[in-house]
Amino acid sequence: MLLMNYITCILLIVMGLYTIVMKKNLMKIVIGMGLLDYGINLLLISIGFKAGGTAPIFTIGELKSDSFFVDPVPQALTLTSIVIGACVTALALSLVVMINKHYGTLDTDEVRRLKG
Amino acid sequence: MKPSKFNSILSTFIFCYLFWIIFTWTFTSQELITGAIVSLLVAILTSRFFIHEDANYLFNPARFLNLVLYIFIFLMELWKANVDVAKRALSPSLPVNPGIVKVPTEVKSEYGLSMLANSITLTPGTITMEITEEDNKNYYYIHWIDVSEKDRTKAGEAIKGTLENWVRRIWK
Amino acid sequence: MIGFVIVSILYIILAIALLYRVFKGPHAVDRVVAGDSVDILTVVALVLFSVYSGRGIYLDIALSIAILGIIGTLLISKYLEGKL
Amino acid sequence: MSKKEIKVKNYIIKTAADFFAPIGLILGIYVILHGHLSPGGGFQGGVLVASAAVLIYLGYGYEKATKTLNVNLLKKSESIAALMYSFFALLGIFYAANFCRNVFYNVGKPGDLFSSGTIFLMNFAVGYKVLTGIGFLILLMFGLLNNEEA
Amino acid sequence: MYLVYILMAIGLFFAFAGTVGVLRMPDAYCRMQSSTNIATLGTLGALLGAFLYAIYLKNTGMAIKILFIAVFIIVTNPVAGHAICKAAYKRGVKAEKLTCDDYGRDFPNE
Amino acid sequence: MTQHLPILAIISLFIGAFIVSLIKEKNTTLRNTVVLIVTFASLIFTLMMYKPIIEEGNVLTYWMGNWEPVQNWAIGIGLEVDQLSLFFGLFISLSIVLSAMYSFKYIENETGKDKYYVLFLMMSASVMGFIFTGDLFNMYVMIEIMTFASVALTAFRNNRPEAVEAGFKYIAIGSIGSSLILLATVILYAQFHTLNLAQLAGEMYNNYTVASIFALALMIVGYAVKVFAVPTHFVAPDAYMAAPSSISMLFSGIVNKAAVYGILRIIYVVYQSMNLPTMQFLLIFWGTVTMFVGVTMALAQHDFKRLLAFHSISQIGYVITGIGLTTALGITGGLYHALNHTLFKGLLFLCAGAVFYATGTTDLDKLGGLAKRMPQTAFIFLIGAFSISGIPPFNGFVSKWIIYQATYEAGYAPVTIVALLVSVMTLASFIKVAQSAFFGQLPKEFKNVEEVPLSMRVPMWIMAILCVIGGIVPNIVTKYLVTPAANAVMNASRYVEAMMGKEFASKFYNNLGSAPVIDYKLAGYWQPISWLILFGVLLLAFTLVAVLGGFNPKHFSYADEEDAKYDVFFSGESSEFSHVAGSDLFWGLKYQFRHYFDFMHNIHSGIVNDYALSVVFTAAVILLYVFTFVR
Repeated sequence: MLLMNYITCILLIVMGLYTIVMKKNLMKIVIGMGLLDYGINLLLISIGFKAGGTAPIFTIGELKSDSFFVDPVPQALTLTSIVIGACVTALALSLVVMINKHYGTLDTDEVRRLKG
Repeated sequence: MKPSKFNSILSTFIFCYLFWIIFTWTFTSQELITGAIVSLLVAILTSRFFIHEDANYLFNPARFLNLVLYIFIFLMELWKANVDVAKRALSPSLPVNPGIVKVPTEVKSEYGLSMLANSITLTPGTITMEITEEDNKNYYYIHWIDVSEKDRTKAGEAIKGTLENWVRRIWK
Repeated sequence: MIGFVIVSILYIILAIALLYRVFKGPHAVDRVVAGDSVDILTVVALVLFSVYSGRGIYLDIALSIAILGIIGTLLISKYLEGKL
Repeated sequence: MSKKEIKVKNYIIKTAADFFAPIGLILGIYVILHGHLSPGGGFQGGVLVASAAVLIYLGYGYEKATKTLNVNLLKKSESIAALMYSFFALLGIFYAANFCRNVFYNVGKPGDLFSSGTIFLMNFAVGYKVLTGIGFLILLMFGLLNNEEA
Repeated sequence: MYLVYILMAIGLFFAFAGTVGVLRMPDAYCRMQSSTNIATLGTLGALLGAFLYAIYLKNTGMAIKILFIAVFIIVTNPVAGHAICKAAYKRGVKAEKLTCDDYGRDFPNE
Repeated sequence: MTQHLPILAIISLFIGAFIVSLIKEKNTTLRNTVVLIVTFASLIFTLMMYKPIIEEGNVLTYWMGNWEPVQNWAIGIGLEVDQLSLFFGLFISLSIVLSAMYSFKYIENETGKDKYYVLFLMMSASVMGFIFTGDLFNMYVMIEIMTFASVALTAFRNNRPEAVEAGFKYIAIGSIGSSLILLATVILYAQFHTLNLAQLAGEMYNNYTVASIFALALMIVGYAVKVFAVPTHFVAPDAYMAAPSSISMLFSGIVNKAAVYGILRIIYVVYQSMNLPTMQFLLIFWGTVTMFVGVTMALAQHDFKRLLAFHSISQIGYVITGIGLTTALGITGGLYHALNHTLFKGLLFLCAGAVFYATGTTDLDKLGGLAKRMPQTAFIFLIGAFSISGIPPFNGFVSKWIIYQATYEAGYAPVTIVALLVSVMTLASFIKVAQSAFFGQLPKEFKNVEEVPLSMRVPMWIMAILCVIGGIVPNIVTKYLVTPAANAVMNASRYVEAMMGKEFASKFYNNLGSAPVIDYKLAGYWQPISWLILFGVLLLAFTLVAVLGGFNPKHFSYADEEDAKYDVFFSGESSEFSHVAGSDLFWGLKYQFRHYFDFMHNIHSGIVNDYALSVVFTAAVILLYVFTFVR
């Protein structure tokens, strides 16, 4: 079951890199960055998993004596990473909007005033 | 009738406080006091959106009772329509006969209009697409999966059934 | 009460079946409709699992999805309408 | 072309926005304030609250949304929230411990709302920052879109 | 106890029917009709089952929350359905063999 | 009080950022005061750490929220400042102060000044946090905030298309880099269930798995993207060129340096018993390629800031070569060059900014003769140019000399030759800049330009003086700054011991040896005093000749006046404008190597996909290399 997770992560990461490298549309590059992020986040969540563990939140009366938690650290890290990813996506999107305003296109072959 | 400021805030406050209690579901004094403060803030912020016409509509017991009854009647309708659509979806020949019909309605208030529209949308087989007003009369445009009646009034009866009367009992 | 887990897994399977429509959907509208349904099925599965494991904290998540699921759909439909 | 004048009424989305804005706010604040007791916390609750802004935008359009939510005020309060967070973190140093030290940690019994010392306050600061920040961001982006059209 | 199972079976059945409908129906509008099928009884059945079970466990907070999740789903879904349907029409999504089209007559797509 | 200093140095900048965003945009005085106070406070907090850390040799650890390690297991976030961190922290906070002072006037006419300062302080704070933290994930967070703020600052002049384009390219490439770093962090956490650098080093000591080596490769590539080592450098010139000059200075001065610090920490502390010779070869090769490609590309540029950006890449090549040597001398040279690079490259960027402020352009083809109108800027520019190209009485020479010697001693003689060649080419390209921007004929449209205001000149002068000091008294600088830092690099066990306690660190015995205090009498023929005397004698002789020979400065005047025939570089016509533009000076050289230059121009295609592909390609090559050679 967990192997499935890892395969999905690697798939997502590779898909993200592929999208960034191959797609000629700036929006799709932003989507690729998102995919890369999600792949890593999924990996981060998966490594903290323990079979049979419950959510690492202590509530009175709901826990049995034999219940144990999954590793809480990766979850906190994932949360941070998601927040950062959201910020990066927002910034990248605003830059795409500005590029569209200046250049009138989203094609990477056209957006190359800086070269050489 | 323009609702008075105090009343609208009060009713929004009670609404919000109800939800706070539902969300927390622990009855310690800390929670209750914090909830009261939070609900008051939210009520002040959103009462101008939440209240349309009448600030104390739900405190009228008859209306409240009607609302509860309406839920059961609506569930009955839902059951019938669900069975119907499930039959259509599962039958091999897909017996659909879709169309968009225009249906008049008597309901006037905003909440009432949208409540009826949502109820119509919820019953499988029909989706409200638009509410319009012509000559002070409101019309629904409804996408219907099985158009059996093309006449407006009859189609309206087929779609709305008894729901409209119930809605009119709750709202204006 | 293992029945809850089985039923929630069945719901998830239905959601995965709906993903076919999300991927294929000839138009964006189809994708959105199917995605909305996936959303709702996920909420149900989450609730059932929560009841099974006896932990109320999962319900909060289901509650948020139930309330917020609408926003995405509304935004996309507004965008499709061209009125955003 | 129709001869009669037909008025389109966007009642459905509008009433939905009216109905869900208070609920969204309450849920968001609940998640923020119970960050130490239940899943969620400042960030998630903040996002929930900010989604109420989206709802108001959806129901009423950009003009009304900016009239209700003052964009400048949001921006200012974001920095105020960040300062609040820094202040709560610096409390640790004032109480002769390290930065970010939870100084009132032994107040109340576990499970109570006010049982976690500064974590509660920090959660609140984070939630405040996130809700103002994301609300600001959302309004900014919608404003950008509206300007594009005009 | 059996009631819970029956309710869940009903929910599953309708969810299944709705899913099949979404997958099979000819055009976007009919798919929406089917998706409301999922949203109403498909969820209501299972949620009511869970609600009863939570009451059976004497876990009132949980039960109330489940009930309100059901209420929210029921209230939000038609709004989304309405919006998406309207958007589809404005977008000019082709509908298969409409019997009558009052909306198109009154609001012609330009 | 001492223990709180690192967090105060970081948090004061953050608080400053939040306060600045509260101030109205028009209220310039208050904002400038707050920025100045905050940056100075950070500098002072950093300076106060000098005595306990560098002088007494302590390592300062700080556990956030008093979450100290339990049973040798670090559960909290820790800050740790050793000599290396403080060495970086000192010059970084200094350049933050100088850049802030410079920006007051420089940014005056732009819109959105409040946002500029918020982002500026955020970037500075995140760099300080990156330097002082002792936690792997914190390093990722800080470097991501840094990238975020850098991108926003790159696109600060968002009414210019180039700035926005550069910003987008930067964020696309930068986010790939950060993702690689995060991936490596995740893999390390999955292996060892800790994020603390010191504990990681202890757990990993002689206990390498395939996954940890994989993580090492990813980590190196990720930081290489941030440091703009060669196959991943394409975005750097764009970003440096588009950003305001005060920010370009910080990019080359602190952002790059932070990434260098990251590489140092990863290689020397976390993976400290790595199979070193192979890593050594990798870094030296990489650094050499970086310096060569950077300088050759710089020769072909005709924009002031873009040229400087390529030089920045080239100088970072020196730093990477130095720190890759793993010998004490090499690390000393690398660190010293990092310090010097911050000074002289910041100085040069500030000069470019001054030129832009006065004339509104940085295109070398359009500039000329500015030395007549801006004598101080021209003088400072010459100091910077001499420093970067390694002319003796300036600091660049010293560090380059150490690197030459270290590479030669370590048996990498070809690298020494390439480094010398690169140094020569650096001088060549700066002759081009000096000739086309500051000397020659003054174009008519710049007749009325004036010297930049005082608040912009003061930071430039400070840096220029520091450049000279670093060249004249290298013994003192190395003894009191560089050698302790190099020592800290060589002795990772002290870092671990301070963080995790003696018991945990007892696994470490491999002190690589301490860095020597370099005696320049033994190390080569560098005698600062004699060079200084020579310099003074030459200056005296020149003055004598000038005075006795009837040198009349009034001969130098404008092109359209009558007696302008001496003005022109090599032609006598007074009526025409015959200035040698920047792109023409080395046309012969460029023609001979046209295939190489054509190839390089094609590679710098401006398409963001190609840049991303090069990053992925680099990652693949490094992975292959690491798995082949590092056991």
